[in-house]
Amino acid sequence: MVDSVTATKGTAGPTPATNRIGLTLADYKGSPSTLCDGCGHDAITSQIIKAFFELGVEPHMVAKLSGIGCSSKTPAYFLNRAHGFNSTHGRMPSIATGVGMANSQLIQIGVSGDGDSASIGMGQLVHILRRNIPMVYVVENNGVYGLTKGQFSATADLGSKLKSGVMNDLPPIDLCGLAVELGCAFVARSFAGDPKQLVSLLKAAISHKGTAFLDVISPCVTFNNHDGSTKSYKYAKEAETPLHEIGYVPFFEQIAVDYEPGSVTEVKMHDGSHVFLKKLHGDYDPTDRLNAHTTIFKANQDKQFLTGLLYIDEKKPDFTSQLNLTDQPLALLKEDSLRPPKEALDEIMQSLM
Amino acid sequence: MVDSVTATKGTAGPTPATNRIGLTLADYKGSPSTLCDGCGHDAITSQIIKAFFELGVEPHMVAKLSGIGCSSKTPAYFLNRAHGFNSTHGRMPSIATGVGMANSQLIQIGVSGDGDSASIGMGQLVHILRRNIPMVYVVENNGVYGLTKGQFSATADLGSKLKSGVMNDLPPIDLCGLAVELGCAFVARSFAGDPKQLVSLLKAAISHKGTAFLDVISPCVTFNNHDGSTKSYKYAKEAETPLHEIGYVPFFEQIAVDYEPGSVTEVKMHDGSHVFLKKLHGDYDPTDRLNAHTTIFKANQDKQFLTGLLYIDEKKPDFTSQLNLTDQPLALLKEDSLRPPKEALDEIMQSLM
Amino acid sequence: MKTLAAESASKQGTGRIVNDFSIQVGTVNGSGSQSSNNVLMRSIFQMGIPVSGKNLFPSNIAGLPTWFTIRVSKDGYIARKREIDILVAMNPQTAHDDVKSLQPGAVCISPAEMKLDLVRSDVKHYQVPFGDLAARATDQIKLRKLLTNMIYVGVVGQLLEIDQAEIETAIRKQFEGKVKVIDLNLNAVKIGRDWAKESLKKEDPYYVEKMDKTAGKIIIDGNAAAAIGCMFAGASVVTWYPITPSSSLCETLIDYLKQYRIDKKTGKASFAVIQAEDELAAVGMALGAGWAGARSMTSTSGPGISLMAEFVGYGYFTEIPTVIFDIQRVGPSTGMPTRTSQADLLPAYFLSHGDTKHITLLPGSVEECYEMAGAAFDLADRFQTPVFVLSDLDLGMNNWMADQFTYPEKPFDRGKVLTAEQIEKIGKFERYRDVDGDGICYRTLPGTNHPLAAYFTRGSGHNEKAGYTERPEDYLNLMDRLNKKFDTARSYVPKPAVDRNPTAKIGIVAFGSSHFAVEESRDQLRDEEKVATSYLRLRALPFSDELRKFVETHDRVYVVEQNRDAQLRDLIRLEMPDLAMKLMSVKHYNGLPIDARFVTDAILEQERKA
Amino acid sequence: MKTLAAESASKQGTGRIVNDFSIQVGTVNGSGSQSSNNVLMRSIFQMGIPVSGKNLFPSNIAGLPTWFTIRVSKDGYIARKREIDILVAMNPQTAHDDVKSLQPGAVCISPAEMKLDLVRSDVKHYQVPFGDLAARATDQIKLRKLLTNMIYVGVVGQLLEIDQAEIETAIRKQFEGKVKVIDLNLNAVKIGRDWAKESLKKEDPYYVEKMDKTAGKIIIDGNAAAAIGCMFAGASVVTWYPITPSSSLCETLIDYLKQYRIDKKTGKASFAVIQAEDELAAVGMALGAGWAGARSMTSTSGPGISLMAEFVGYGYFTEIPTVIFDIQRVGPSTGMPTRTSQADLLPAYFLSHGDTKHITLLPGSVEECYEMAGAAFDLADRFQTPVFVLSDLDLGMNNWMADQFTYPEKPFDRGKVLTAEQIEKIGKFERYRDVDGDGICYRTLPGTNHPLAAYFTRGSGHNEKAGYTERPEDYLNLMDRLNKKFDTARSYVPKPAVDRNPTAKIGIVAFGSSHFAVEESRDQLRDEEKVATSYLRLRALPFSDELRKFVETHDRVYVVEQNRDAQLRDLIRLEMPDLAMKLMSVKHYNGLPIDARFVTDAILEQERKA
Ligand SMILES: Cc1ncc(C[n+]2csc(CCOP(=O)(O)OP(=O)(O)O)c2C)c(N)n1
Ligand SMILES: Cc1ncc(C[n+]2csc(CCOP(=O)(O)OP(=O)(O)O)c2C)c(N)n1
Ligand code: SF4
Ligand code: SF4
Ligand SMILES: [Mg+2]
Ligand SMILES: [Mg+2]
Repeated sequence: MVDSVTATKGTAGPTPATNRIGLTLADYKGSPSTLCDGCGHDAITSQIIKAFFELGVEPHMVAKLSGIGCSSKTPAYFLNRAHGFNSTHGRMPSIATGVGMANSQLIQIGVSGDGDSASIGMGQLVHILRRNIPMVYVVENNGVYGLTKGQFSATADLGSKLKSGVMNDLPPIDLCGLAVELGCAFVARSFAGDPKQLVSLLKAAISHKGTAFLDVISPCVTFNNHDGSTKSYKYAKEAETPLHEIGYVPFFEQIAVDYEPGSVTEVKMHDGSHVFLKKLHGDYDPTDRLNAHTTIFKANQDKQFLTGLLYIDEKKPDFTSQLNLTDQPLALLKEDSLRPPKEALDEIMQSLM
Repeated sequence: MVDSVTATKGTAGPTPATNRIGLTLADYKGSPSTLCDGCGHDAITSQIIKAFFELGVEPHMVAKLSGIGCSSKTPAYFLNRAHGFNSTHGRMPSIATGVGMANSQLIQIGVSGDGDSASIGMGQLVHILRRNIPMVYVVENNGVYGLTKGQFSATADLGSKLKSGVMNDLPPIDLCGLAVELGCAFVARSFAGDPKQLVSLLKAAISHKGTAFLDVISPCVTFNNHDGSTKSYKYAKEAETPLHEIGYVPFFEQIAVDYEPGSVTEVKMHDGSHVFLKKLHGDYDPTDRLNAHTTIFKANQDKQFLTGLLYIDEKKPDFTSQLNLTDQPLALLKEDSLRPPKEALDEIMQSLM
Repeated sequence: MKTLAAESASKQGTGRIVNDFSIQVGTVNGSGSQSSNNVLMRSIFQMGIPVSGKNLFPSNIAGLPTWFTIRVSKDGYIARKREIDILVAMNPQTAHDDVKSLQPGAVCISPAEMKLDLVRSDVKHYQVPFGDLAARATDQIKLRKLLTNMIYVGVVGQLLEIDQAEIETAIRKQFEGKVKVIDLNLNAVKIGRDWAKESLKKEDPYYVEKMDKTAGKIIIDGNAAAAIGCMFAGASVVTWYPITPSSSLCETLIDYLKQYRIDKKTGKASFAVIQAEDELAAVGMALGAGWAGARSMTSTSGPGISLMAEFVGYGYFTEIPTVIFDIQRVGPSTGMPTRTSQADLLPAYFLSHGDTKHITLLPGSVEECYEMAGAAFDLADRFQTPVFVLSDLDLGMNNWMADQFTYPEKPFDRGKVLTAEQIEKIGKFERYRDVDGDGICYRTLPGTNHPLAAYFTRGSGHNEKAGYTERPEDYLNLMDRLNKKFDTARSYVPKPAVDRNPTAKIGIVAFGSSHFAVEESRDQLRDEEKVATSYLRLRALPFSDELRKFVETHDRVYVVEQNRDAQLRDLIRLEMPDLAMKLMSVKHYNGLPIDARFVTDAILEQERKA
Repeated sequence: MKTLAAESASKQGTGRIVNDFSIQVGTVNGSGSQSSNNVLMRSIFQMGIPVSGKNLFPSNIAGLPTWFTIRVSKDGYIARKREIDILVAMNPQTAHDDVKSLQPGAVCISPAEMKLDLVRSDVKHYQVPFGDLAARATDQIKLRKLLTNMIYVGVVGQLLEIDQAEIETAIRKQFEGKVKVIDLNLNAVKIGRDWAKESLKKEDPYYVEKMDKTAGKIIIDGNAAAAIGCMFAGASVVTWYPITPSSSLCETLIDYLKQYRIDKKTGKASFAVIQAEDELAAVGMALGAGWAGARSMTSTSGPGISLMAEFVGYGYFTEIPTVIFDIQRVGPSTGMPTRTSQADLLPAYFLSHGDTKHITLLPGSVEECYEMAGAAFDLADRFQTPVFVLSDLDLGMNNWMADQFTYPEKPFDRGKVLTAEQIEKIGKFERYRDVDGDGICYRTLPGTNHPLAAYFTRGSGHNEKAGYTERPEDYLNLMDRLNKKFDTARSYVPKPAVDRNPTAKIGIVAFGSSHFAVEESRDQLRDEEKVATSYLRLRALPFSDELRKFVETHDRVYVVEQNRDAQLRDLIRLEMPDLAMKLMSVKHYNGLPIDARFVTDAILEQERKA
């Protein structure tokens, strides 16, 4: 357990009632979920709440976004104190891009579905990954369109079956493979049924500056949790192969690590937090992009469900920084910064005479 | 020269005046080009004409498609005897999919640009590659939007410059890398300035059953052919590193190959044609998908402009075959096949009473 | 959700009310009550009594309130009725609101433990120990919820005197072939019925009695009807992207195609279905297929229509046939995906930038969903243009009683397509030349083996030879011809259905799912208020002559529609500006299906002012 | 392309025609003639004579015919004039057609080797040995083509008697600072001028003479004007996707922003510009930014508008401010990307499925492109909704003479945005509650540090608290409030510009780039036919009261517009059905800018019938 990394300084154990900014877990909750009992999406929601709580993020500084789908409803179920934006189907990335430009101080978390991101939203997904807009991008991946009653999505595995017996005969899009291909600098895969790993990955993602992409297998209990599905709880639980155990120490806690040399990889995040990856099955260097790609490819070939932090590059410049914007968010600038003086207009007029 | 592979039986040498179905090169031409003098796209057009002519394809059995852009105008400049479809910006793949379903006997060739395919068309590109709709898909890649006067496209290299001096600070999308990632079963890269390689690749692509994807660097002489551009004739000529020399022997010609054992890889195409790849710099197995990906990745890292047949899998099932359609194209079916008999309606009515 | 069971009937407890009431079952979605409600509805239907069923469901998958309403109407009215006479209140979340919104004297059947009698004492309560009864029906805890639904079927059956044999038939039909399931359910119904017989004293006026008004009739929803229509119209390339309330059209179509359009011997399919990655792709595929000669179609709802805007304009301008179903739901934007609306009329008709307009069919019944599907393919081929079929959630997803569909007699109209032989004979071919003077040109299909057959399709300016052009006169020529073609279409599209009352001073115009409410409202106006009305039901755009005549011959014409902005009224005003002031508006746009009382009240109110 | 130089003036060779003619230069695009044409136009402008320039270019990059027309008008008319008086026929591809379409007596300047005198003898030919002269101007073969263009400037300058000093000033301005280039060009002009002086005998009536009508005026295109307006309106997030004829708006804006909105000391930018991957993304980014509180905008043309349909409906329904420029080109579909049109009026106004409508501004001059850009941001913020600004290719990309723009006096209107402090004081916040009774609610920006500040934005049904709802009454409440808000907007949007002639029986209504042709046509009607007219230029939708009054007080009102389907006429008819029959239509829709003669003829023809 990498948790022991932080345990030595006593921050693990039962979660304290208030976090570093004095808020309780309840302050990070949302409205009651209206999803089906047992839906994987609700499990992810819980970990999102926990991650923000434990990091002590100011909830009002978060913007939570989504597209359309059961998964995309979930921002209503966490962080009621954050502004929310449930956009149109597949178009969350463009909204996030605009929000990020207008107010780069906001922490953006977007939740999408496999239909929302891999079908209708593919174009925008590719381009937000390319631009590296700062945000946490979670795909709650169940291989089906939950909200429209269980049609296959583009991440459904070849040969997997609907309840009706209909078989999927198109190959799946591996969203993590795609993200690595597009140079996304934070790519992780996890499982709604693995809360410990998920919450650590979420915290790391929140600490990352740039697009942090998480593909989380999130079973749809109503339409895709039967035998023959490769996105069921049962299948995922049995097949899950974590690359490493993940520990996360936020910047505001002191690190006191206790591990055998060579058994743990350490990644320093932008905000000063640390991610510790305890090796499980041999070496895995998550900063090696080609290796990340090869690993994903081989896991798919072997029908292995590999989870963990697949790729990270803390040096890749994010879009907002590249623009060199004013320190104050553009959204809050007033006339004095936004309207050039009369002399400017005079100068322009002169040039047109 | 792999051309020597076929030369032994005397089909090389000066192109004969008529092809196997008795048509002349002129029968494969289109209307005069209205592109800028020297535009790479025109060079590609010539090779498309040549490839169809030399293969002796019935021109009326071809459907030529495109999106919007200078590149997308080119279908008007070849194969005047084929039906053409200049669609909307970025949406050629969906049109091709519909055409392919309606008439699977047509040979479809689509020409697109990097703006058309990598920006607005990204979603449809990804999904046609995933579905493996039979067609030749050529991207005439110049790193800019030619028709709208030279803005950067999503394939422009990091750090490349516009004439105005504006620098591109976003990483490029490597369309071949993407195609391999998505499981496309025919992925090639070429250069408008390398007609020999291009025409062989085009012929192989026409022989392929499924989506054959060709990313062809095609300099825009007006907006992206200056120093500092990585898509100029000069840059591409200097940087081009062919993986192999390519020879193509169509199914209707006898193969008489004459090469040192081990120096040539042979690929048998669906229609019985053969592709010969003469090794240039060590081994390259184009049927190894992971290796294809690794090779592309490394070439990009080394700023190498690698051309050739990067990946091929002649076994991957194409979408149309999977549907098990009637032998006669759907488009030509008549009422007797399309309208079930009265008994069918009676049966349905009975079930609703 | 207090409006849902709102405005209960103020029926008095005197005398029997036979075959004329509505039952509303309030449950939780995903709880499996659909089968029970279906059985209830069908049992009454089998007794020869006209019924209709409306499902009011939320936009999620499980756990939220749902209401199913069965209207029983000896007079054959099948529109929504606002008043609920019999409430089966199974959902604790909404039971209080549901019962509160009943009118005094209504009936409420509910689980005993809910103690709804404490909420209101002026309705007739039948309180049922559902838990105990379900425990009797099965040992398996999991099944109890499901069987509880069948228990209320038994209770209602007993109270209304529904034939037990009909309930049995309906159950057998519902669970076709699954013997164990049938037995379990039959048993549950019996437990409910027996308990009711012993324990309840009938103290309400509602009864069913056998009639003979449903012989030979079917019950079907509009989407299934349209699917059948498409299959028999020879749809061969079907593209779609899931969206409520349109998905079931393509899903039902797929089922039927698999059954009837795969060659039994060769296993080969005379159709291709593609689940597209989105609506832009879906309509692109449909256009590609239409261009290549297939009978192509796609189906969607509001958001999909918006996404198709660019491509539909392309289809108009380049003249490519395809059929687009829009099963309307409440907009703007995502709106209320599980509520009904007619607010896409204007957006669909004018879809796309520039000067565009589209042939639009407006089915007003499940029969017409079937028939107009066929007509749409013929019109698309004849006019070489995208054709819209505008249905809606109420028509598309609710259960309607209807006459059996008749087998199409007319052969397909594939329009003006030239073969190689014909070109050879004529000696020339120009794609966009108006040879016949009707604005419709000849086309060829790719693959036509003639040197003159090919042409180039482009969304940019094109001349009669399909060549690229920026010449002003070529553009004028093209645009004016497209207008002429559109005018030609006026006499080809389905004509309005007109019921003229020679004594009537006022007319009503409506379309689509408003039809049944209007019919019923006309009876109300006549019977209750002695107001005679004529009625024109519009069945397509562009308009044909009948409409003008209708407006001309009445003092005031009420245009009844289900949108906020009076879209049809406005389109008619544009068509006949000289008569604009005769056109009044009745608009129902709260997402519920329109009902007769609303129409009647709205007309009377305006008549009083007139 | 025979219509282009069509209908040449039938000017007679008697007497001098001073400062009242048009020059058309026919060249090949990509040949660099733009600088020369600009120099020609500016030289005349500098002489104090009103000019305007129109570029008729093909939808490709190089090698196709292009025409540049300079209208010289002492009376200050700046609309297109159909008649070409002086043709400079440099393009062998079109020269024959160009010269054929001149009227007898017109002037034709052309390369000697073209032998255009053989084509027509009834026009005055000046044949110039351009090749020889160019060889004199430079040794470098490559440069000769370019300098040829300056040679015709010299020839025209000599013939028309343009001040050589003004030409020199114009050249210095054109090639700002590039000394060698300036010298080369000056020399070429001189070569042309000298040759003409020696070799040509002036035999035509056209002359320029100094005036004082351009002092303090500027020449600018509408896109640049709008860009300046956006910058001074504080645009802070600009998203775009290249498309003709809209691209230059954002491209010019980027240049200005870099110059004036980057802090000289810190190097920090008060703006973000994103070239989006397409228009769906562009408008999504703009909405995201508007929601977060930035002044956001995007610019596009027809196809982009269609692609934005879904998101614009979202913006209407969820009430998010953003500004969308539509620089209209000819549709439907790709249409003619380099030709002008006003056919997106109705599509933009009603954009998206369901009941939607949008505030739409209609600039009618470059000044208004500037001013309305500012107004659009204020209106978007005030009404929390996407606001369209509809310009077109003629207005946006052609050269217009105009008064200098005035610095905005009014502070920004950022609308109803609550801060944390204000919420604290009020003690509550409900996003969609109509507190003030004007239909406009208060909003908060993400990041507002107050526990009550956050709300949830959704395109699905929402109640006053922004909570999810499917309740019929919540939906009605929302839709009716949106309507009320739209009504409120009537008195906020720019009012129509009215020029009422008390003696006039007929009125003219127009918008956008039709304005200058209408003004000139009114003079023609008055001077040539003694027909008095009033004129209302519409500047925005929704309509305000003035329009009704205008229609009421005239017998007939001609709605002049540049589309096929009489879109504005129809919108007005819907607004005032009682006056519908007064509204007549004048439609110009061949892709060329509308001209006065067309308007005059069309009105007279209908007046004769009236
Ligand atoms: C433009 C558009 N098309 C279609 C729909 C219908 N729709 C709603 S959710 C959904 C799919 C959602 O699938 P996914 O993103 O995987 O989410 P899940 O429900 O599985 O969590 C679709 C197609 C829509 N809302 N908008
Ligand atoms: C919906 C839409 N948006 C924008 C445009 C304008 N447009 C025309 S071509 C083009 C880019 C073409 O770039 P590319 O595909 O690379 O082709 P190239 O001209 O470089 O060959 C754009 C943006 C359009 N036609 N349609
Ligand atoms: S349908 Fe599936 S994805 Fe949707 S809420 Fe239910 S379980 Fe979750
Ligand atoms: S602009 Fe560039 S891409 Fe377009 S035709 Fe000219 S050279 Fe080719
Ligand atoms: Mg899903
Ligand atoms: Mg390009």
